[in-house]
Order: sequence, then C-alpha cells, then structure tokens
Amino acid sequence: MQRIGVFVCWCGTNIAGTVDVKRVADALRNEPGVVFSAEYQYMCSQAGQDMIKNAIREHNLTGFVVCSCSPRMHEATFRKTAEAAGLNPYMVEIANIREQCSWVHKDMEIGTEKAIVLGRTAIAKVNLNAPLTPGESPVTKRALVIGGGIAGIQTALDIADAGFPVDIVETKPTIGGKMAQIDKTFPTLDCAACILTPKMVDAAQNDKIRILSYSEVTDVRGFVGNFSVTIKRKARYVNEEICTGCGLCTEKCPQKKVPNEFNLGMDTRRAIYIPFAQAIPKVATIDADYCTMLKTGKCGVCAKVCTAGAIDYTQKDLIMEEKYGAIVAATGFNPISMEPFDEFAYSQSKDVITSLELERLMNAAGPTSGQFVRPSDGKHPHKIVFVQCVGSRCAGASKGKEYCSKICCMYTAKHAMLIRDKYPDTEVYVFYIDVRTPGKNFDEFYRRAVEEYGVHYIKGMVGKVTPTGDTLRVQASDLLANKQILIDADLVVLAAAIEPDKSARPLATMLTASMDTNDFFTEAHPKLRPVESPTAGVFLSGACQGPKDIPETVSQASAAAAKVIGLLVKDKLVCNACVASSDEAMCNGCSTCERVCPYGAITYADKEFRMPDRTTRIRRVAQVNQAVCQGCGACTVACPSGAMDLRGFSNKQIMAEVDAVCK
Amino acid sequence: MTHSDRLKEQILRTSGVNPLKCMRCGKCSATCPSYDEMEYHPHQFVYMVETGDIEPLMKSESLYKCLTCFACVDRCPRSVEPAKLVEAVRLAVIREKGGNRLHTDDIPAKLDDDMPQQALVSALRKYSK
Amino acid sequence: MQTVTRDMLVSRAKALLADGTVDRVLGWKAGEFTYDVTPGVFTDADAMEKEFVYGDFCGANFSKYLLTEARKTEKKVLVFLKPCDTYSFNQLLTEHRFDREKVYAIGIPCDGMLDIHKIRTLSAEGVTGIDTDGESVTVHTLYDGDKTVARADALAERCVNCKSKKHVAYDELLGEDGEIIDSARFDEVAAIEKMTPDERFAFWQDALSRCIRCNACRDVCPACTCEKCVFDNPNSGVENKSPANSFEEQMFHIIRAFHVAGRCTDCGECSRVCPQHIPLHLLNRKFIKDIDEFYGEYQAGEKVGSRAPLVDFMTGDLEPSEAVKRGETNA
Amino acid sequence: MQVTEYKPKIVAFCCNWCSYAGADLAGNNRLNYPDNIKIIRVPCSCRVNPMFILRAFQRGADGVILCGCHPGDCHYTSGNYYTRRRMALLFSMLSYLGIEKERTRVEWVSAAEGAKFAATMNEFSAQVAALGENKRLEDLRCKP
Repeated sequence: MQRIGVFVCWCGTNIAGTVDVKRVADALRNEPGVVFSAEYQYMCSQAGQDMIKNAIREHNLTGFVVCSCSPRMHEATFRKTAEAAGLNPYMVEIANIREQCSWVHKDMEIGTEKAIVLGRTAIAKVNLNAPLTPGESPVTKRALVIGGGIAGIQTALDIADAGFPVDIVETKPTIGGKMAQIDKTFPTLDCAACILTPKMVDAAQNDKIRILSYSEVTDVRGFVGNFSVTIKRKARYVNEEICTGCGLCTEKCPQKKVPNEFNLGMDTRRAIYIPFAQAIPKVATIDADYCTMLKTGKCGVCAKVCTAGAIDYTQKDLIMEEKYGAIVAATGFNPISMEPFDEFAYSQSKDVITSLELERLMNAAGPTSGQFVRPSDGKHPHKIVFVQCVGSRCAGASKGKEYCSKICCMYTAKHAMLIRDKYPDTEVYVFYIDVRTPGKNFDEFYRRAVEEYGVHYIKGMVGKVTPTGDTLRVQASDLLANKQILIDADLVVLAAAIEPDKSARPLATMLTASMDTNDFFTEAHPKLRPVESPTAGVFLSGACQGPKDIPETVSQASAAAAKVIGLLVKDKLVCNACVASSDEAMCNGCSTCERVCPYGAITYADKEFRMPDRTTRIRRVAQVNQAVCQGCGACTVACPSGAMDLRGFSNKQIMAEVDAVCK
Repeated sequence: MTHSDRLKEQILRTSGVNPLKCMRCGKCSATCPSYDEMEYHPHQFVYMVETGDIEPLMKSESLYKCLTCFACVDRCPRSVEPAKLVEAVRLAVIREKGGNRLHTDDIPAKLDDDMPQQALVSALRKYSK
Repeated sequence: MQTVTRDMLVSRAKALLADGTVDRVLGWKAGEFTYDVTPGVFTDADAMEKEFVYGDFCGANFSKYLLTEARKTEKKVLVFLKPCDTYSFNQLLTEHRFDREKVYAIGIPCDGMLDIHKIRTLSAEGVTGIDTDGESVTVHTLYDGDKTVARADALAERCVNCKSKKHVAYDELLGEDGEIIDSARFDEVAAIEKMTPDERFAFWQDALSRCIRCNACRDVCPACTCEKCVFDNPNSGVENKSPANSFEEQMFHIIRAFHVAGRCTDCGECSRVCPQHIPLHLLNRKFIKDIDEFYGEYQAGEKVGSRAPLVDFMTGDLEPSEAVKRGETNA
Repeated sequence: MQVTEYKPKIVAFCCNWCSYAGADLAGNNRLNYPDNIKIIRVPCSCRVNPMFILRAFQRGADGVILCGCHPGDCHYTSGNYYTRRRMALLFSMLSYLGIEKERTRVEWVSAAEGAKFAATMNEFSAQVAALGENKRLEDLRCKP
C-alpha cells in the first residue's frame, strides 16, 4: 500500500488568502494511503523542501502530493526534492490550488471545498504512480539559426565560438537584416554598417558557420536533439562558388527599372543585383520576376559580361535535408503598413515617409547617397515634423497594434539630433504622447537632443496632415499649451509601429512553437525563460520574440546562443519519462497505434508467447521507441484493448482522477 | 454619492464610453475642426468627465459647437469615442428642468434660405428633448 | 433458395481436400433445428459428405474464425465467404490478424439469408421445420400445422438492405460476382435522428435495457478481435469484476460501437446473434453514416491496407459542435 | 429553507501545453469562473479517451468540456486533429442516443487566451445548469 505525504502550501497569501489551508490539510489527512499531511507558508522554498525531505525519511513515504501552484511552475522543483531524498522523482503529483482555485474563487468556503477535491484527485493519482526512469536520446551537435539579421549573426557567432557547427538560413540574398539598412545607431551614434559588417565578415570567415542565403525552411520534423529540417535554396541563377562579386554584371544589365527593396523602393536597381556593397555573401542574384532572359529567353548580357562565367540560367531550386540538435528563430521585424493611417497622407504625398525610409535617405549608400533632400522635388527640407506612435499603443481600433514598439522614441531623437547637427537651419518638431527612454544613457541622449540641438518636442498627437501646395499642413494639438497648432512642414516622418516578419507564423507552425495574438513567438516564461520557446529545442533571438532595440537584441542573441550551447554540449539528452508503453501480452498487433503516432515511434516485432495450453505462438506486437516517443497519448486512445498505456498519465490514473473529481 | 458622482455615472451610462482607456494623446483635439470655437476641447471633455469636474462642462458653450462629425471617434487610437461624451453631457443639460436650448417656436426666427433642412432637424434633436 | 447448392460446395471442398491444397474446411453442420445451423470444421471428405449442410440459415461470417483456424493448419484452410463476409476478411487482413497464405477463400454468391425471428412472428411459435421453394417459405409448426410466408418478408434485415453482392476478396469464385448495391440501410438511422431527444432516449433506453450482457455480440463481431478485451484488461481502468455501479454494464454498447467505429463493415452479425433482438446494427450504422457525411464515403474492408477514418485527419475537418448539429437534424 | 442554487458538476480535460496554460493565465489575471468546474491535466487533448468522458457522466458529472490547442498549434503537431474527429463522432452518437448535446463540448484555447478560457467556462457552466441534473447518462440501461 502506498505511504503518501500531503503538503499544502500557503504561497504567502496567494492561496491562504482564499483557501483555509489548515482545513484542507486536515481533510486530506484521512484520504486512502495518506500517512502524513501538513501545511507551510512556502513549500517551494528551501525550508519547505527540507520539510518534505524530513517527512520522507521520518514516515518513509513512497510518494507525496503538493497542493500549491501550477505544476507548470514547480513540478520540476518538487521532483528534484524527491530525487534528493532518494525517492523516484515521478512519485510526485501537484494539485493546482492557486491558479485554478484560490485565484479564481473569491469566497473562502468555496475555495476550500474545491482545494480539498483537487487534493483528493491528486492523491488518487499518486496512489497509482509507478517509479519511472527517463530514457535518453542522442544530440545532433549542430545548430540551425533561421534569420540572418544582427540577432541571427550574433547567435551563430557565439555558437560557433563554442566549437559547434551552425547554419544560418536567410531568405534575402544577403545577411544583415534591418540593421544593414540603418544609418546611425543610438545612443552612441556610431554608424550601423561600421559595427555590423565586421560581424558579417566574421560569420562568413568562420569555418563553423555556413551561410545559406536566398533560402527558406520548408519543413521541420523530429524534436529536441533530433530535428530534421528541409531547406529550400531558391535558385539565384549565379554560381556562388565562382562569382567574385565584382559587380560588372550589375552595371551592364539592360533591365534598369526594378524597385530596389533594400532602399524600400525609393530608387531602382538592375534585374541582376548585389543588395549593398558590404553584402555577405558578396554574390550577384538574378531577380526572376524581372530578368528578360529568364522570362523570354532573349538577352544574356550578364552571362557575356561575366569574366568568371558564374551565370547559370538553368539553375533550379535545391532542396536540402539537414539534421540539427537545436533551432534558433531570429526572423526579426518589419514596420507595419501605413495604408490604414491615411489621416497622415502617407499615400497622398511622397514627402510623408516612415522612419526606415528616412534612415535610407540619410544613409551615404542610400538612394540620395547621403544628400538629405525631399523625395518629391529633391529640395532641402527646412521644417520637419516627426509623428510618434503611428500604429502603436492602439487598443480596440482595428488598425493599429496594442503594444508600444519600444524603439521609436529613441530613433526619432537620433534622427532629430543628426538633422539639427548637420543642417542647423532646419526646424524639427516632434509630436509625442510620452517619450520613453528606459535604456542606459538613453534619457541623457534624449535630453541632449532637446537641450543642445534645440529639437522642439510638443506633447500632443498630430490629427491630420494635408498636402497643400508644395508643403504639408500638419494640424496637431499642443496639450500643455492647450492650443491647436498648424505647421507647414516640408517633410513628415512617421514613427511606424513594428510587427514580426510575415515568415514567422508559418515557421511557428512548423516548429510547433506557440505564438501570441500579435504573431510574436511566445517565450517559455516571460521573466524566467525569455529566450526559450515552450517547445524544447527551439530558442528565440531578437525581435521575433517582441519589439526590442539593437543592444537588447544582441544580449538576447548571446543568451539564446548560451542556451543552445548548454544543449549541444550534452552527449545524451534525458528524455521525457512519461512516454507510451505497450503491454505485449494484450497487443493485437493491428498497427492502429502506429498510424496515429506523429513521431513514428512505434515499430512491430514478432514475439513468441507461451499460450495457456503450453503451446507457443508467434504474435506481431507493437514496441515503442522510448527516445522518439514524446508522450502525446494519441496511440493509447486509438488502441481498442487498452494495451497501449502512457506512463505518468495511465488509463487507471486518469480514471481514478475522474472518479475522485466526480465523487 | 455626491451630485457630480451621480452625474458622472449617468453620463458614462448614456454614452457607454470608458474614459479610463484614454492615454491622453490629444489626437481627438488635433483633428477637431471646431477646436478654436470650443472653450473645452474633446480631450478635456474626456479628462474632466473622468475626474468628475462636470459642472463647468455643462455651463460651457462648447457643448453646442461640436459638429458631431465624429472625426475624433474615428481617429482615437484607444477608441474612447469623445463625441459621445459631449453628446451625453449635452443630454445631461437638456434633461434638467428648462434645459431645452431650442424651442420649436423660436425656429422661424433662425430660418434662412441656405440653411439646410437637415441642420434644423439635427439641431432640434441635439438641443431639445 | 440459394443459387449455389450444398452439393456444389461439398464437391469443390472434397476436390481441394483430395489434391492437398487444404487440410481443413470451415462449413456448417445441422444444429438442433433446421434454422440454427452451427459452424463446423471438417478435415476429411466423408465427414463432409455426412454432416455438411447449406441452406437459407447459413448467415455466420466465418472471417473471425480464421484467426484461430488459420494457425492450426499446416497447409491451408478452406473457407466459403458470402459477399458481406469478404469485407470483414479484408478488414482483418488490414489489421494483420491472420496469415493470408494459410487461407483458401472461395467466394459464394448469396441470395439473402432468412431470419427465424421474423418467420416466427409472421407464422407461429413451435417451428419444427422449414423448407423454402422459390419465393415462398413453408413453415411446419407443432400446433398450427403448415404456414407459408413470402421469402421476401422472411429475409433478415441486413439482407433486405444488402449493401453489396460483390466479393472483394477470394481465391476462387463460384458463380459470377455481383455489384455494390445502393441500399437504404441508413433510413432507419435517419428515422431515429428525426425523433426528438426524448423519443430517442426512450427508444434506446427500451432497446438497451433488454441487454443481459451475454457478450454474444462481442464474440461474433469480426472487428472485435482483441487478444483481451478492454473490459478484461486490468490496467485499462474500466475493468471491475463485481461492479456496484458498473461502468462496464452501462456503457458497454457505446464503447464497443466506438471501438469498432471506422472498422465495422456493417455485416450485421451482432444483431443476428443478439438473443434479446436489440438493433445493435443501428449503433454501428450511425457511426458509418456520420463518417460518410463528415469525412467522405468510406467502406471498411473494401481495400486491404486502407486507412480507417479515425486514424486519419484532414486539417479542414469540421468542428464537433457542427458535427452534433449536422448529425441531429432537428433539435 | 435556503435554496442552494443548483450548481452542475463539470469535468474539464485541459491539454498541458495550451489550455492548461490558458487556465493558469485566467488565474494569473484573477478572472472568475464557477468553482464547480474541476480541471484534469492531460499531456494532449488526444489523450482523452471517450471512456474517460463516459466515466465522468456515469459517475454523476453533468457536463464535460475538453479543451485543446487550436488546430495547427498542437505541441505534438497532429494530436488535436484526432481529438476533433473522435469527439465529433462521440458527441454525434451521444445526441443520437438522446443525450442533450449541450452537455458536451470541445473548445480550442491557446496559452495566451486566459480571458477566453474564463468566458468559456462561465458560459458552459450556465449552459449545463440550464439543462439541470444529468439523469440520462448516469445509467443508459436502467430498467424502465
């Protein structure tokens, strides 16, 4: 008979506030199998855990139930406590009397009653627990980083630094991501390219890192330590090995009218192009939508001009299958479309631009090669208006994002400061709701913009922008002066909200990683495990997990790399102990379970059985591969005879729980 | 429940607006076409109803300057709907004894040829009950 | 009358016994009365000559017997399969339940078997003998002399709504193969669906409360071939020997129907053998009708190795809330 | 005589990765839902055997709700697809046997939808309370 201990936690007042913990402990003391029952303020504390260890020794308990917070919080903690006291870690059950009882029922009487029932259910389950030992599975010592922005590059560099091979998969022809498009970076105003390109070159030259540019992940199978990923290398019609990146073809290509997405369509490029000078890999790419040779077969100028003979019009998409131990999502962000915010006349005038477009205008490698001029008539703007929180912090309105995009206040202060510094004759107005500068040296940076460079910060939102003549009439409210002011600006810059990259949602489905309603990856725990996805083996790096600036992205990238290294350094991974197991005596061998298994963990073997009449019979029976099975339980329901059962959540245990709950 | 609490509760109930959602961005006042004629501007309506400071609103002329063009409702990022608050305060005034601002018998005096019929109908709706 | 006669079967079986392809023959023996023919195993020619019978009451589906018989033979077992039996044959093969090489299957045409329960209600009790000639059946009874009943009225329900005269599995065919019939087998299910919930509950409470839990339906069903049934499996959580409020007693039929859902070939054996005449086939047909409606036409056993609906899925399947509405035409 | 307002007994099976986390989130946000709903944690919604649901009804539950991840989000890629088919057939059969269809329900709740979880529980509890006590599934076979 089991000797069960029951420990009811106060959790300070979180539980004790609406549940009479003493009454729960007393009520559960006379449940079948219970030999010890107590309550304590903080079961998860060191003192609490020592209390459990002592109780195990004194009453030689065979298992215990902790009535406390959600098992998703401290099941692991209490399993380690059991292990420390020499008890099998799987002889522990948790009754969730905080998130699912004390926090959701205000009335003490109701809360106590329900806590007793939940405790009774956990006791019924632990009575039927069996000691389990988790199996092991090998770890493929190789990591995959999806996304080649600063997040992906930093993660890959750190992992390679630890000696593990890494693949970076980037959809664009070059790595670099958004940071490559940025001119200067806050708060130190050093040029983005100057700090990014050395890292890109390191990544290219590091023999542990393989950059798969112009490629995308199409399928992910397997689980932590044993992912098998299908990667599609889109045809770039240029042989990467031979191309020297001289750029001759990009000058001679007759097709000139292709909108250059690197400069956000503000200028044009050729059909065969290298996105920007410091591109890695420095290899040309033919844009199949615009290349006349590929469309009509008549041209071939680039092939004639190419000294290395690297052009190959017959190149096809290449499908690769690779094995990985860990996957890092670093898909980054994009500014949202300004189309629903037409009160700012973004679509009516070329002089209303987003901040990213302003970055390109001010960048030396940008469309105006550094000349800060208006996109409409190329004249120098004398009055500029910055509009903050366009599309951010909108609630209920169907068009915007509910969250604050975090980086706009800082980059607008940077833009204002740079413009005032380079062109002192320009008047700069910034309409803000609040200026949020929470980083190191951030507020000092913002104050310099206001005090030294005389940027006019006006508290109040812009209501309307109407193009009148060759200026833009900005109508805004100045809340502190309680006036409605009108400014005839030459240029209006919208600080657009940022959203995750469109490729994130399909990737999450492939990785079975969960996402929040805004399509940002959900982290395993917002405070304690911010760089891991709940799906084991999947890690999050950079803005794909939430809006963040470059310093935070780099620190999160290194954190994700540390987690990946922590995983890859292990030879064996302890796998889930709660996996399926089939009772061979009762198995029909009908392969119903094999058909529902998402991981292909079930194989069949012919085994000899001694029959009651002393004859032996060869029967086909199912066998579960403990390392591959993830313990979902689909097979246990598909199996009509109940031969297939799930350890830790066995049929008898769940039936006992149902009986206890319904009593 | 003081008199202004009761008033505030009545205004919030008739308008269905939750002023707590306002993040004080001022966009409603920025887009308000009759901002200059109004003594209290839309963002102030939201703030003053929230703080319960309703007496001055009821006495002010700006109640009748609001064109109910709903630009503020359309553009408010937090969908607070300030125009409905102005309407609710107006109703609070009209509902008090003798609160009607426009009597049917003084309509003929206001008639002029280019006054659209609809303006009269909406005036009657807004200014008398 | 059956187009194929006893003598044709016996001569064919004796030939195969003689040339050594088979060493056991599954057939029928006379039981207590002419109408309760019992299945039997014959190993030599003269036993067959003496005891083998075949007539209008040989409805048993021999597919399930192959699980045990196919193991006992060194060479092959000869089995005669009616068209509806062949579907169960394929379904058992899909589930690797017996070795196909150990079985020699002869497909025999079938003109529908008679239901003694119907004959009794149509004629009289105390039936001593039945012989059929052409389209009418003469019933010799103890007290009321001879009665004649039209053969069509005496046909078993599953034969009235026969779903297919086509053999989907055989090594050899006696006579030509028939066609799949677009039968009205779901009308009764649809009729029940049209009732109000109270009427439906009353109908099923009346039907299921007659159940004496004799497990005959489980023992005869070719889909119910578990080594050990879930109710006898100690760690299935539902097994309880002396049940105070027995889960097994009350939920047996729903669970059995669910376990065979997607695998039941609608052969009608369960209703045939039920001593209490509970229309169990209406439960299985409800699942088949739902599967056809929700996930597209599927006939279990039509093709060996086909993927049963409950071990398959489509991303666009309908939600359970809609399924309930669609399955129940009126609230 | 103090009329105890009838509270139906409801069993909720929640899948560990999504709906159980959703339930925890509802707790974190202190959202209120009826106390007569008891949650049983299962690794995936596809772990719930129809026998568990029938057992709950047979042992006196008045309503059973099964919560899982949104189709496509299942942590085990295809678990909830099987749940959807099994429960579609089971619920249709139960209603065919005359059991009120409002007593059973499948709801997809993700880990981020705490509010939806609480709202669903409140609505389902009210729905089952309206039906009153479950007599029919306690013993489908009781002698007339």
